[in-house]
Amino acid sequence: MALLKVKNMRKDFDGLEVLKGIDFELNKGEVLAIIGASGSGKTTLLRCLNFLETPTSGEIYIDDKLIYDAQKDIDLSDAQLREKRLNFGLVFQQFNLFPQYNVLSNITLAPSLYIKADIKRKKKEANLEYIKNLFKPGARKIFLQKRSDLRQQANSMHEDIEKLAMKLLKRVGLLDKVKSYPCELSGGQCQRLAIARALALNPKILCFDEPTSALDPELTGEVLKVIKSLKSKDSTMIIVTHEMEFARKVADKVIYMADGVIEEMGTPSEVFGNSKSQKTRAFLQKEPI
Amino acid sequence: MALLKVKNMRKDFDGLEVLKGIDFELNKGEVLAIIGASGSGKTTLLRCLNFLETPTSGEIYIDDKLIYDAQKDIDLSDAQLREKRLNFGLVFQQFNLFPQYNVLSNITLAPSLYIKADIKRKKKEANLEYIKNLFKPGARKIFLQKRSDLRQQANSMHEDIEKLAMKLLKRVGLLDKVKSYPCELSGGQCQRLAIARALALNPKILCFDEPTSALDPELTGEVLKVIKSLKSKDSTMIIVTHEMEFARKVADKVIYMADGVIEEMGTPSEVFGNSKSQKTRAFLQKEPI
Amino acid sequence: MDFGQIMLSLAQGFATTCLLFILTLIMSLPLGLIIAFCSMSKIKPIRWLSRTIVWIVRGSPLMLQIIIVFYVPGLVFNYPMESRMFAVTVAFVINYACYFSEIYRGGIESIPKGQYEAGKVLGMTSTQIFFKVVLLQVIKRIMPPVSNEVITLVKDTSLARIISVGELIKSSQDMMKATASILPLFYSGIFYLAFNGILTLLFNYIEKKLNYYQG
Amino acid sequence: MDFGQIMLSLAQGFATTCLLFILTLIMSLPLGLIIAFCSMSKIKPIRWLSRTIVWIVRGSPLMLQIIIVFYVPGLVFNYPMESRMFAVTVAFVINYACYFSEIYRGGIESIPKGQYEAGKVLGMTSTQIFFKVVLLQVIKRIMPPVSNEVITLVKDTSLARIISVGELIKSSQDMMKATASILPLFYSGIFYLAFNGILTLLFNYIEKKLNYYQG
Amino acid sequence: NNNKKDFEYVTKKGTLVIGITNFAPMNYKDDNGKWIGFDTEFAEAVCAELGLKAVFQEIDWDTKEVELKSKTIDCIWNGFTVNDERKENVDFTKSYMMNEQAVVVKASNASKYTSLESLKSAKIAAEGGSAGVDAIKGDEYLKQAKLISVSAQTDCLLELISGTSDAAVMDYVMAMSYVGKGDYADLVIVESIDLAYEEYAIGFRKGSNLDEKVNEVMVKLYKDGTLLEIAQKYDIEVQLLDLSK
Ligand SMILES: Nc1ncnc2c1ncn2[C@@H]1O[C@H](COP(=O)(O)OP(=O)(O)OP(=O)(O)O)[C@@H](O)[C@H]1O
Ligand SMILES: Nc1ncnc2c1ncn2[C@@H]1O[C@H](COP(=O)(O)OP(=O)(O)OP(=O)(O)O)[C@@H](O)[C@H]1O
Ligand SMILES: [Mg+2]
Ligand SMILES: [Mg+2]
Repeated sequence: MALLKVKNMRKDFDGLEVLKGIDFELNKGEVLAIIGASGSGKTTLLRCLNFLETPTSGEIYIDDKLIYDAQKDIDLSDAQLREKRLNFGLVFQQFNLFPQYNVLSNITLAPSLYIKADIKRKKKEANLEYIKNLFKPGARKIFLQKRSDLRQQANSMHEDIEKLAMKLLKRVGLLDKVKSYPCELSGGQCQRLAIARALALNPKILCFDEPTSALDPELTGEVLKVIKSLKSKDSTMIIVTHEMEFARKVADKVIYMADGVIEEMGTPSEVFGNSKSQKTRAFLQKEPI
Repeated sequence: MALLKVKNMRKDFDGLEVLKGIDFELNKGEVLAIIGASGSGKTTLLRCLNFLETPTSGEIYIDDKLIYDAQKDIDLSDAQLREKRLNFGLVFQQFNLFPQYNVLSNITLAPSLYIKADIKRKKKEANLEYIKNLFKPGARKIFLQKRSDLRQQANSMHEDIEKLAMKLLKRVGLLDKVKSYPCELSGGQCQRLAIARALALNPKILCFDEPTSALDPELTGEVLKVIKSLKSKDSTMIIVTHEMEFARKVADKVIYMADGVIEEMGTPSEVFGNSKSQKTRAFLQKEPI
Repeated sequence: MDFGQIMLSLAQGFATTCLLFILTLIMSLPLGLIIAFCSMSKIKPIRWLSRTIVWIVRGSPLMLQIIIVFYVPGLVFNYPMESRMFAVTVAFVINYACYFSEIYRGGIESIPKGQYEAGKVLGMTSTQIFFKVVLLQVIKRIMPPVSNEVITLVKDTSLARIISVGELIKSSQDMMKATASILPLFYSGIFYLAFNGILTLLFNYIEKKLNYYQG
Repeated sequence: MDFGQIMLSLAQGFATTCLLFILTLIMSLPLGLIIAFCSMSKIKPIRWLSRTIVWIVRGSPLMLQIIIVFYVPGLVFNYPMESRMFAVTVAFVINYACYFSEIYRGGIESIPKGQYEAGKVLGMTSTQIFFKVVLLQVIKRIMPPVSNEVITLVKDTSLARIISVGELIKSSQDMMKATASILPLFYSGIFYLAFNGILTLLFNYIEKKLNYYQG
Repeated sequence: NNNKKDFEYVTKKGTLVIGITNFAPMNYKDDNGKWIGFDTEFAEAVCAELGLKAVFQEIDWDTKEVELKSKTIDCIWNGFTVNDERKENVDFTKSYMMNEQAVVVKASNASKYTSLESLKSAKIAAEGGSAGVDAIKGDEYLKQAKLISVSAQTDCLLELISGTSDAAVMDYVMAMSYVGKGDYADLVIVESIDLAYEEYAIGFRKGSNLDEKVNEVMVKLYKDGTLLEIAQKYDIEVQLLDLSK
């Protein structure tokens, strides 16, 4: 059973066809590398998967369940879109860290906001319940108990989040920077923080859009090392990259995109060593491994 | 006979001793590489040689002629300083190109300004001469002849400068960028232009302050190649650099500076292969060759 | 007239000046935000209407606007302005709201799209993104132009005297007549300088506080 | 009074406005440069004196400055101002020169030291460095704030009516009294908008021209 | 005190700068924008006798004493009412015209404002620093009203028609020539109210020697009929005082 299935995804920008029907599958624990010339639509594909762009048509299945059909789901509400989006995580080329929060808060901000929203909703429910049962005996006691439970729950959830954040920071090697601000980090550290931030939401599939191309070559290594270390049977990743060597070593599956279509797809050795398409070979010759 | 001799050069910044007595000699056609940790005073030394800083004490000899004695020459006029400065050229780490001029004009600007100033001075002389001899027969004719000679001279000098600039641009591989502006060049092209600009004034000694450290590693190569190509029996160069490999291959003489003194000086094989000082060995171990 | 009396009279004028200053700020700062959102609205007519109004207000003298706001209700609608101070305040609020709106717009538009996208990808709602991610960054970026504008406001309050509101310059001119001396004018100059000096210090403090991070 | 007469009268006011505008620009732009150099002078007393003057002028209302410039010569020195227009022009020139000086100073100080050093190393004189290397870069950088200031100047000319100089707003107010109608005020608003519109186009053109290079 | 040499000062300049505000029938502009009016022609006649050029300068009436003192004008000659307070700052010539302060209201309010008492809680506009303001301050009812001080008498009329003031106190001479005409058709003078009787004169700097010279010329112009002729032209000959005594 494939974790992710993308069927016939298409995207036009005002008539410019950028994705011309993309189909692929990805199993749990696999790493997919997407390579291809500039302008071939790699970024657009990732953005469609993360609902930053609305595909013109196409379907997305997770665990064989259709979660998005571009034809039908045109008018999804913001809330519905947000929920679907949480299946995916995205690490940007330009990091897009929040400059006014320190390293720890960059990671905990989004999760804390959910906890707050969640607790708020539950409080409201408790209030309603209380009003409904206002005249039943013991209602007030139950209500107060519930409120205090919720408070405790919130506290422990916040603590958990913080613990998780610290664990992730350790994993990406930023434990000594917990209180620093993004402006005080090097490019490589910024990107590692961005990865930790995406991981904190525990997405089913984590996407990377050229995570090292805004970095000095010296800093590229440390980021690639972190990404490599993420590889495990539980984490599924899609990585758009120009680092061929890295793609070959780390990926389980490689897609070569050209002009909005998948020109070649297969294992690294199939694509790099033994490519069927003329186009792919030409591209790989130009790119230094 | 040494082309350049520096004797006991010292420099304080408000009590902070940055150069603590530097002595060295350099022969015509030699390349001197200066290496050393950050803050050891390499940049300060180059800036003192180019009179961008005033040394606290020290003497500079060119062809065994004392051209500058910090003790005596405190109140040099701008014009005198300028003349001494022209013995040296300096290529900056940050290029410092003139953004509003195109590639060609960046090179010809300074030389054209001299030509203009020079011609203006000569015209004034001619005028004075004319006034003195106003009543001698034929004075007017001589005067007019002189004026037209000067005009022609100016024209031909400007043409020469332009020819020289084109020759230099060819040498640094920028012939196709003659009309471009600095903002349209890559970092490596900028630095090559800066080198051409410095060469146009034909300095006796050309200094480089970490010419590649503002560049992406991919662009470093092209600039080092240009510098290497400049090496000839006529051109004398001082290069501050962190590129040990380059220093070893290109330099005739290497100085390792530490804390404002010359810790070690010798041929590349002496300094890199067989350093006497403990400090030097420690430094070289850290720097990857 | 002794020095005390002069100062007392100037202080009254200064009180009016301060009142106008505070009222204008309290109302134009939020109004400016509304206008800024209208100027960035996806609905074309709203966007163009709001931008045109801003262009007109910013393109014509505040003095003219004060006179128009004061006389139009009576002359055209036969519904005279009850209070001069009110008319002046309305004119000032409109004028400054338009200036602030452009500052806000510049600030909001200068925030990279990536900040919004990062928020979206992390599953935040638009409101959360605006208040938790973007707002503080905008505030930091607009502090310098806003403080400039506020200091200009202090000086512009003098325009209130055009429709005979007794602000600082008017009272110092009255004192000038009463004492037949130019000194009250200089005293009022000192009031302005002191006021602006304090504001400058205040804004420097705020800007410093916001400088805990860069970018 | 017919429309033609109103327009004629407004045109006269507009001529005064334009005259004040042009005189102020012609004189304050160079004067501002001198003040800027004084503010950056290596001689401390000059630097501080000039910065203090700039601070005072920028911290107090132009209206106050106009009144002071107009009355002080007669009241204090018994040497009365011959012409109101002259007094207004003096006040405007001083005020705007101070504003321009700060813009110039910001522009000059924003040029990286490396540009001067590159010039020096190439053996240029200080004068050559200033005129051939730095000046154009400064001009490019100060264009946006200068154009803002110039447009503010157009609107500030209305302050001349404070000492009864018949500029555009005064003549439109006179027309308003004569016709008991608010329309002349709107007409004068159109004059201002048109003037500022033209200036905006002009400045956009200049900024575009200067954009042939970046940085 | 160099005001004693004021006559020499203006003779040297050759001009007499006359501070005015724009109001009919004393000083106002004709359709070509040229200054006319009783005081305009009167001043021109006097200046002609003294060999001076009359220069009319519009001023903010509120600051007329400062203008005079700072020599940005040489006299105030614009239906300038004589009173004791002003005599402290200004040297007056002989009075040449009588005047009183009139109360002007909108016709629709005429039945509401019939007495001074009825104006007690109204908004009353008057030109800052004018005799009107003095009259308001000197009346037991009017001084309770809210005073709106504007910078020219014509502003009072504008205040009235735009409804931003309820009543205006201004020179009767002026009220007569505006009220009920053209754009100010629906304004009326409240005839049932009598405020103080007063007289117009010309104001010079304190201690000036100009007022005596001008006095001589005024008497001469009265005696040869010039003055009456001008007054008739502007329809205010009944207000003219007898200067021959
Ligand atoms: N918002 C947009 N509006 C219009 N066209 C767009 C938009 N975004 C992308 N495109 C176009 O879509 C095409 C594919 O862009 P995309 O960024 O997906 O390429 P890419 O493969 O990621 O290239 P690169 O390797 O340079 O990042 C390009 O031609 C681009 O100009
Ligand atoms: N203008 C200055 N005023 C005060 N101190 C200075 C100045 N310029 C340099 N220094 C100090 O002089 C010391 C040497 O600086 P210098 O730039 O010469 O070192 P460097 O060897 O070139 O280092 P790097 O490899 O980092 O370029 C440093 O401690 C620096 O802080
Ligand atoms: Mg891309
Ligand atoms: Mg250095």
